[in-house]
Amino acid sequence: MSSPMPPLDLIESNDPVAMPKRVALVRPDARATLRRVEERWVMTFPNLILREVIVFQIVVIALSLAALLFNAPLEGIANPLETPNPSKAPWYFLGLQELLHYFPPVVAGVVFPGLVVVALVVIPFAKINLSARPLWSGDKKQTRLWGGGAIVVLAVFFAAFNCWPIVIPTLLVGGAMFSIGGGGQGGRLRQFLVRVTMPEWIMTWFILVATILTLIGTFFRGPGWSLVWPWNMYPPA
Amino acid sequence: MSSPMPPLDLIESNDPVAMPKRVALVRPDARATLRRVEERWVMTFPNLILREVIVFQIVVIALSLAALLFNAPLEGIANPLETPNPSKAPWYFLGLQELLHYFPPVVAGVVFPGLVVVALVVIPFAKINLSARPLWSGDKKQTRLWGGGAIVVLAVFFAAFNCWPIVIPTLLVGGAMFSIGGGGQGGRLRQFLVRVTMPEWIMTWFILVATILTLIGTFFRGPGWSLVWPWNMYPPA
Amino acid sequence: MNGTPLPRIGIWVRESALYRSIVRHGAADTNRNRSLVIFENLFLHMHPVKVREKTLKFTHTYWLGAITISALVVLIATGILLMFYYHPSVPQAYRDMKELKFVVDNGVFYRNLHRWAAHLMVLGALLHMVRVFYHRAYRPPRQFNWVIGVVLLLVTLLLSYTGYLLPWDQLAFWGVSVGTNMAKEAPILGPPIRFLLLGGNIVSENALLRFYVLHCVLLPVALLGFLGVHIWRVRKDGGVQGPPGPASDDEVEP
Amino acid sequence: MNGTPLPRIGIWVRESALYRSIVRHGAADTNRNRSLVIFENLFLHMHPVKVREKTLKFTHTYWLGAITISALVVLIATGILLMFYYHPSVPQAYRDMKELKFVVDNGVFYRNLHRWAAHLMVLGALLHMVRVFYHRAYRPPRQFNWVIGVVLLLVTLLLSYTGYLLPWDQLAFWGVSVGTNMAKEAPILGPPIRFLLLGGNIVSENALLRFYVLHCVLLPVALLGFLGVHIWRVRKDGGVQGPPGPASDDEVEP
Repeated sequence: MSSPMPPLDLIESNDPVAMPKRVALVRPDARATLRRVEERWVMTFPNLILREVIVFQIVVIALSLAALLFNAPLEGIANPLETPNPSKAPWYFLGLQELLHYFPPVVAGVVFPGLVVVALVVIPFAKINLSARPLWSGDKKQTRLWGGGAIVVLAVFFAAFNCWPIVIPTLLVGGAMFSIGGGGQGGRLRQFLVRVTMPEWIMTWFILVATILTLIGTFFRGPGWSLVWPWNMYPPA
Repeated sequence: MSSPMPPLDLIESNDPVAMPKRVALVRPDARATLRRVEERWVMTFPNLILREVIVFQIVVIALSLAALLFNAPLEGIANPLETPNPSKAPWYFLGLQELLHYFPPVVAGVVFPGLVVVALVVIPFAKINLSARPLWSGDKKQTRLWGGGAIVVLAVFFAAFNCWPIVIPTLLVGGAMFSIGGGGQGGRLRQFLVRVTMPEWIMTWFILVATILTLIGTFFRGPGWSLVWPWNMYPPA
Repeated sequence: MNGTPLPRIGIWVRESALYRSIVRHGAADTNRNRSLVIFENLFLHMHPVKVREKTLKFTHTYWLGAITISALVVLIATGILLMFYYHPSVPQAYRDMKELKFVVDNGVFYRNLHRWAAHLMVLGALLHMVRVFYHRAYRPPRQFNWVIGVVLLLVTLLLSYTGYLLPWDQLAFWGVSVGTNMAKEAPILGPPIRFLLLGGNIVSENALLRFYVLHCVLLPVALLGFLGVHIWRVRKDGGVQGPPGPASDDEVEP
Repeated sequence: MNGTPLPRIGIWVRESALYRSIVRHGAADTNRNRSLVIFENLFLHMHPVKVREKTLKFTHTYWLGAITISALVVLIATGILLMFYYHPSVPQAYRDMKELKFVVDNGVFYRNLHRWAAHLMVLGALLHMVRVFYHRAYRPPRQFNWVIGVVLLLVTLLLSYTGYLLPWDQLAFWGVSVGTNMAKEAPILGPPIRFLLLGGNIVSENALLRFYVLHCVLLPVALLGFLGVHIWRVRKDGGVQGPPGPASDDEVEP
């Protein structure tokens, strides 16, 4: 304690021990830009926790109302000798069951779900997902060739099995994809579509197909897996 | 970066910003002592984790050997009409069941276990536990009066119910407690006993009583809860 | 009810030695104590002490993860309750359903709640996944957390599927029969997995017990374990990742 | 088997993008990476990155907590296995015991393992408590962790007790009858608690189902929750507390 306290303006100096600075190395082939990131931080305790509690309460209230209004189905006791017609899996498997109508079981029950799981797992490791370039940002001719080829192959393949619930969304998504093949000028929708990347096109196609198949399997399939209107179906799914 | 780097021996200076120091305030009525605490720290990953894995392996191996050598008991199917004699609770409740032999059920089954749980919970909040003074470090006359009184009251109380398995350890622990009432001189055992605190005397007494009761209930109680030798008991516990 | 005694009791409780040994910080009226609420609590410390303000916006996450976890909490609570009235035996299981309906107080309500919460959880997990995909929140360093998410989705589907059999009515029996017949088609591994799952070659009493144990213990434990890692990694990677910035700015062009 | 290809595969795996996305640090050959092993793992981060060397000594803790937790791990593993062969119904439960003995591969071994591990866990918890008492490790700031320990002991006893009924043999039936008759003696709360526990006035099929659910789900969940807090507090309070220093040095005498 013999020496006096150093003056407080020490931390305003250029002394690197007292006040470290950041240095960035800019290579000659790159362009240096400064993006000002002004992020505001808030305390977790009241801000986030409160919102989480509110979400939980909304979920509980909504589920309670649903539980009061709609009864879970319960049919007669299980009887292995009497097969109901149609006999359906839970709703999230009805897309697969619908596929069983068009494809041999090993394809619909094993190959397709296996491919979906593998595709999902692989997403974050594929380079094309990480670069996130819009589909039409590269060589337009190449894109037209490969994209068009893929759509035609898919449509022909599924059409060969008479699987129109997949063929139609494939052609729709393909049409949307090629509608902005020319360039980036146009309305708002067009400007939005121009920025969609290839994985996003694929995912959108997949979600569309899965939703359509599940809806058909749930609401439009009656005895013998024949097409019926939902109000004619027996027993109700 | 215009100013030169400060010399490295800056951190050897008396500058409190560069090198903070600890200050202790010693009140005039206290004695300042310096205890050198030299604690060595090691990495958790190989050192602790490895030992934990070894402990786990030893436990698994020991249990596997026990499971190969000794079979878990299995008697006839439960029959509410045929009461085995004696019918015993699991071993950790046999101390309580032994107490049932001496006391009315509400005392043995509710008051005693309740008191034990309350006593256990209260331990860390009782001031006498926190100060941790040896029993004989205070006013010896007071200690003799209260300690002796407590032992006599306990012994008389349990003797009134003919509960000798508690009376005898009570007198034993009391004897050990008073054997060093005179002072701290003597052999190693004596020096050890002198430092025992009051809560430790009580806990030791409790553990002794609980162990003796459990052992009697487990090994020495036969039909009609009569005293038998373990090798005469039927059925084996 | 003039409100004065209650706060005084609150303060008295807060300053007692017992309360202080349980909750070591004072009331959450300073930022320091608000940090300690998170920091000193085993269950809240899955959160950081501070979060970016923008992550609280509805469109940042649509709260889909929170909705899914809320449904899970409802499922655990109602599931444990329902277990007390259910025997995994044939035909006792179906009779228990009838008993739940006609004998147990609010039995139907709890069963409905469990059923609809299960649907919500599957739907919530699917939508959460779609949200993460379109926000590109699977990018490094979050790649593996996406894979854990896929595993969580599969476990959720399995949980829902194993629960589907438990009422042991026609719907359950034939729904599960259709599903397990699909599994049979897988080459090599299919039939043995199906045998292991059903404890035999058809959906029978053995299948009911196995599905019950999977549904009530094994899969929930797996789900909670993976969920722990999932949330842990979100926190380690700096909180939830919302929509990406303008695409062209993300890269330095030559 | 000259040992060369294996390490090379190890290095190849370690440097792959997939492995790097799962385990983000390299081999634990530097202190930095050894820290990351603990710091980046949900299950190991109950430990601090560094521990005091003296806490590793056998006499510091006698490893009693570790032994108790090891027994718990064995109990969970064998318990889930046993659940697959057990119906909580009368008389199916007892028949399942016989089936475990005469039909199921290694059934007797797993049942024995579960039984002896349960005894070890009760014993380990008791000895751990005695150790903590004599080492005075309940002193501030650890007071409440001692209370959590008492709760853990009670939950452990309840777990062992509820498990005792499940074989539904004479030993189980009368052991539980003796215990629940004691609970009846408690004034006011005793009889209703007993009724709630047994689902009736005698040990019957309802009691079996309730004890089963308590034993297999509710009490394990409670145990793991409290255990989490217990270990969390040990870590927050600077690791395990061993024997106290020389008693007279602890205080500054006037």
